[in-house]
Amino acid sequence: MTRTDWAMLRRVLRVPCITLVALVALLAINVALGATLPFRNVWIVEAGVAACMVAIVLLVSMDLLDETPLIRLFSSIGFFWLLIMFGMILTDYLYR
Amino acid sequence: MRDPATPHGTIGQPSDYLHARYTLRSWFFTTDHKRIGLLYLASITAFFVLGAIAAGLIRLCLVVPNGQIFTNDTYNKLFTMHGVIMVWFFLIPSIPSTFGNFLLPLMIGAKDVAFPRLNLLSWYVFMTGALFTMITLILGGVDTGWTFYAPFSTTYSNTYVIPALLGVIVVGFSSILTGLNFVVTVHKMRCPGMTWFRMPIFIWTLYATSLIFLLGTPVITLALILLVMERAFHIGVFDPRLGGDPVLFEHLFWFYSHPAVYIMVLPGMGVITELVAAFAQKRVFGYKFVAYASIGLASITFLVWGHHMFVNGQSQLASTVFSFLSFAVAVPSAVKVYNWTATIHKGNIRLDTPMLYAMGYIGLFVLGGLTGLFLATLAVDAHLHDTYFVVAHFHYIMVGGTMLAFLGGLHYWWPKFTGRMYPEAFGRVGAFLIFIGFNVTFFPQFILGYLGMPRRYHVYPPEFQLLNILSSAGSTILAVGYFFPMIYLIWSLWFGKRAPANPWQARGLEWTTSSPPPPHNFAVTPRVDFEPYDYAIKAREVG
Amino acid sequence: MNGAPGPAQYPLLLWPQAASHAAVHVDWLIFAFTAVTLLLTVPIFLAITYFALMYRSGRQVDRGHTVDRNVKIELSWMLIPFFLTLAFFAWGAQIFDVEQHAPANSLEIQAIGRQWMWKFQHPGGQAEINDLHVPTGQPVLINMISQDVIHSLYLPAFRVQMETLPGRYTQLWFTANRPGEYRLYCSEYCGTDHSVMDGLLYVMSPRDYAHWLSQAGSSQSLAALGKKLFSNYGCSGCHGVGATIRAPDLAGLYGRPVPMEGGGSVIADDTYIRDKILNPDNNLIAGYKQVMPSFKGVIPEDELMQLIAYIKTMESSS
Amino acid sequence: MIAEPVGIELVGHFATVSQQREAAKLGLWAWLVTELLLFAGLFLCALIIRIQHPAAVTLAATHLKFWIGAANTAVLICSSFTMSGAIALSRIGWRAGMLRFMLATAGLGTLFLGLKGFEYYQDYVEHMVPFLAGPYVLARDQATRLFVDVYFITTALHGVHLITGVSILLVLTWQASRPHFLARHQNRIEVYGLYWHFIDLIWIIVFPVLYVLNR
Repeated sequence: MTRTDWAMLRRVLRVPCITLVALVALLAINVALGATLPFRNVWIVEAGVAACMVAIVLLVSMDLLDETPLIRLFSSIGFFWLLIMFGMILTDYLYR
Repeated sequence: MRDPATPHGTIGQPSDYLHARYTLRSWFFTTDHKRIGLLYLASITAFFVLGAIAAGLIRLCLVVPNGQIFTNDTYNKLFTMHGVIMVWFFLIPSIPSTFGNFLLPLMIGAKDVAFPRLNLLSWYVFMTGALFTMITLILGGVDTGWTFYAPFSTTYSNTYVIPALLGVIVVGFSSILTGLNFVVTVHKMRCPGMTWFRMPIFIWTLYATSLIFLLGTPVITLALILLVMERAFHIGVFDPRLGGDPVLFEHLFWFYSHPAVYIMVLPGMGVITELVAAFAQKRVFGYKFVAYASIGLASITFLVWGHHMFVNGQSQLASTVFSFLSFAVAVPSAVKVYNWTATIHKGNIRLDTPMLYAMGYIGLFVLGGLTGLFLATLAVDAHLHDTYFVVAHFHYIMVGGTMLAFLGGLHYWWPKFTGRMYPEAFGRVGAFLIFIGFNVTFFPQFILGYLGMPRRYHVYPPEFQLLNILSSAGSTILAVGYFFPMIYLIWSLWFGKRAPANPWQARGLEWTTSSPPPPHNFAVTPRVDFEPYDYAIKAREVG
Repeated sequence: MNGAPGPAQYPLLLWPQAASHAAVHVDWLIFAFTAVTLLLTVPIFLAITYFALMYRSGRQVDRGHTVDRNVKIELSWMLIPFFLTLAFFAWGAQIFDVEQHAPANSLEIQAIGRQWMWKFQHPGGQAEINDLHVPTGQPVLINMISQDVIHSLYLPAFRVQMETLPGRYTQLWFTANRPGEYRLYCSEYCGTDHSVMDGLLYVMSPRDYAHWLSQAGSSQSLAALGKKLFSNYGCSGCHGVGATIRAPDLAGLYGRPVPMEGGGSVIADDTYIRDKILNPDNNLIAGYKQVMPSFKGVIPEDELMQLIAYIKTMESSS
Repeated sequence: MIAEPVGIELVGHFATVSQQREAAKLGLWAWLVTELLLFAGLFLCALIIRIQHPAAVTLAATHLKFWIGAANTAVLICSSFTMSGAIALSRIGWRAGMLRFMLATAGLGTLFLGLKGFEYYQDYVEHMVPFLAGPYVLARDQATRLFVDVYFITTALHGVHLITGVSILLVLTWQASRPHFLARHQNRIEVYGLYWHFIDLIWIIVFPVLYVLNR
């Protein structure tokens, strides 16, 4: 592996490395919060951290940032349907 | 009408997909979307016959109020089998998998669907699901109703529930694969010049149906997997003895099953739009509205499932929200019906068999749709939920709507499928018989429903007997009506008149190629620079 | 009984009998909705047949300047039917809202649905199988639960039904105003004898109802039966007066918010009390060590209802 | 490092290469939408059981093996990294490096399954498996069984997806070991990468929903 190969490898793996570090860091936060339970409604923060991790994997690892709008539509329509299902079922369960 | 590129109507020449190869391998390992369409046509017709026999026996049993003809268990198994087979093995695949598979590539000028092998896999997955259902039938049937409500299906029923559940889980994947194929084909495989607003409405409805396949089917697959887990391994999620909530299963079930109703209805609307445009020789009125209405239906239908659960302890807020949205979901259907009527206005009407089915469809579909609005009204549903009013409502939509659209489409595209014309006179007689038989069977059930006769009753109070006898009588006429097309269509395969490439002078790319079309649909990929349904100029001939 | 003839006497019944004001109200809603529906659909049927005949191919008729798009017309026949039918959504929701809130002074009858029979318990302790006697002129609240699968108590004469769920109480109320014999069904499919799980609904004048209650053979009221069970099952051992073990005082418990261990509180309604009796470990109460044994499988549903009826009567007396 | 030609072999019924590539990607995203909605039902069950039985769910969640779950999440995040690496190298034609990354991904996937199996064994030893024989440790509060059942079904369903994922990856690695693979089927690596990232995405949702939020 020549010097230029290493440079090419570093350039190509730069983004995956950054996402790895970010995801592991966020995981560490969630694990710490889960283990220590610092304050009462900590689940809200944990949910937010998990949402960030999901967003990172979607946007960076799955290259949604530089995809055609059609693919972006299809990836977001799944999550939007999730919200419809959860939201409307909660109108039943939270107001019984 | 001479078709320069291919000698039209000369059967036997290996120029068309039917006579290209005769071996079994060429049928059972085909990746030609047209042959897969015919494979589906054969399998769903077989299942339709099975479901129709179950329906006939149910109507026979209900002639007497004390239910002496079949035992209560047999009756329960009959209506469950009728439901499961008709919903998953006939209605859902009927238009998307047969006409959709055959015509989608033809209508958008493509050689084949995006993933041909996946398309064949979807048929084999369908037959595997069918195998499970046949095993259930042979072992002794299932008596939970097609809704499989917990805790009855998981704990209290002692019939073959698990094979039935596995059958429906597997056939769900067949729908998903078909939906996935159509979505990618419509996005990526359109021929040059075929923009979204130059596609026929039938393709719009198939695209909307495929969206519902993708967004709805996984949820019921999971719901039924949870039922299998709870019944087979006691891994209970809905088990009330552990504190679980059976209403949660109802939520998951109806989240798919109401959109499934639109899976059955939407393609029917597409077929009717094609028929009305072709037999009125006129552009569809308000093409854009009808197209957007199809996509609108596919999305709003996911917001209304709660109207199946008004009386099962659902919170009043949820019921009111679902009731309001159920009124909103009727709007796209209304605009379609009015636009069809406007299309017929000042058209050049030919009342052939497909047009008779189309007009029968519009009448019965409107009646079915508006009785749906009755059931969406909270106070009325408190009275009519789970009565024969509901049975009549959804049969008006399923049989009066989808079935008539399926038969109309079958007659309309029969020349394109087989290269043969069906006998016109017999066609019209069949259409009339079905229309009369259908109304005599199901209109009395509206009255029975309002009188308060609950559905799925093997034994019923004597004051309802007269209307039930009327309904059973109607079902015999309907049975004869169904029998007619089966006979003369098969007869036409050998003795029918040779069909020209465009027997109806209709527009659409499928009519520009020969009947039956060559294996790769078009000799040269067509270029579309004309609006859809441009009946203003003479039928165009493209090789 | 001198009420209207029994349902079976009608050879051809085309409209159900209405035995309560709310039922008539629903009937009016249906009539009006049918009228508007016909107003919206008959023009379609006429137009189609007329156009099909008038513009048949081969007839020489003016087919000039056909327009194939008109946004105003299309919007109008989208929104006008929507707003017209929306009125019925509002009317239906209003009637439904009334049906959801039973008046306070209603006569409370307990109902248990189990595979393939109904059991009703009147406050005075009278119990009856499949048939139900109710007085006219007074709101009647039926508090119901299922012992196994989901059933549904359906009274077509009052145009109401409500599903009975295993593990949770659901309610249904009405005010009868026409004595007579009507049908009572189970309308949610529940298995082999789903169609035999029906009975007769006897609507009687208050005088006849009182007479029926007196000779319906019951020694004690529901609450009295509950009090007896309260000691038989040993509840008084911990929750009674002078109990040695520290257990929550049940006096005045019904309807009061109970503080939970993990914070927050739960209203002590029927379902909460029943759930605490069967699964004491659910919803642990703040400030009490949980030592109560579970009575699941020990106390049947009807005795549970009697116990709860007694607990409701425990004001700060004992 | 010699970079091999990267491209795609045109299949009959497609007109252009980009049409075939985009069709494959769109097809897989449509499949991923169905997978997401399949797991959505399970997340919904977990949420509703949490709403109806908060105490029981907290009790059951604290009995889950929090640290094994955390370790598993880290393992899958690393496998997602190695998969991204494989895709990156496939784009520049370094087939040997790509093969190593793919094998690393398969290895990490198997490690995840091993840890999961160990976690199930621990659950069994601790009598946390209500539907198998033997006394159930939280038998006092029956509602805990609901959450534990949802936990087993969700993790088992995810496990099945992982097993199919690893086996497809091994087959793909075997195919990619042949010389002219990248010149004809580079798109398979891209499309498979999406599927693998999605399995990781599902676990990134499962871990907080089951292990962390309910503690």
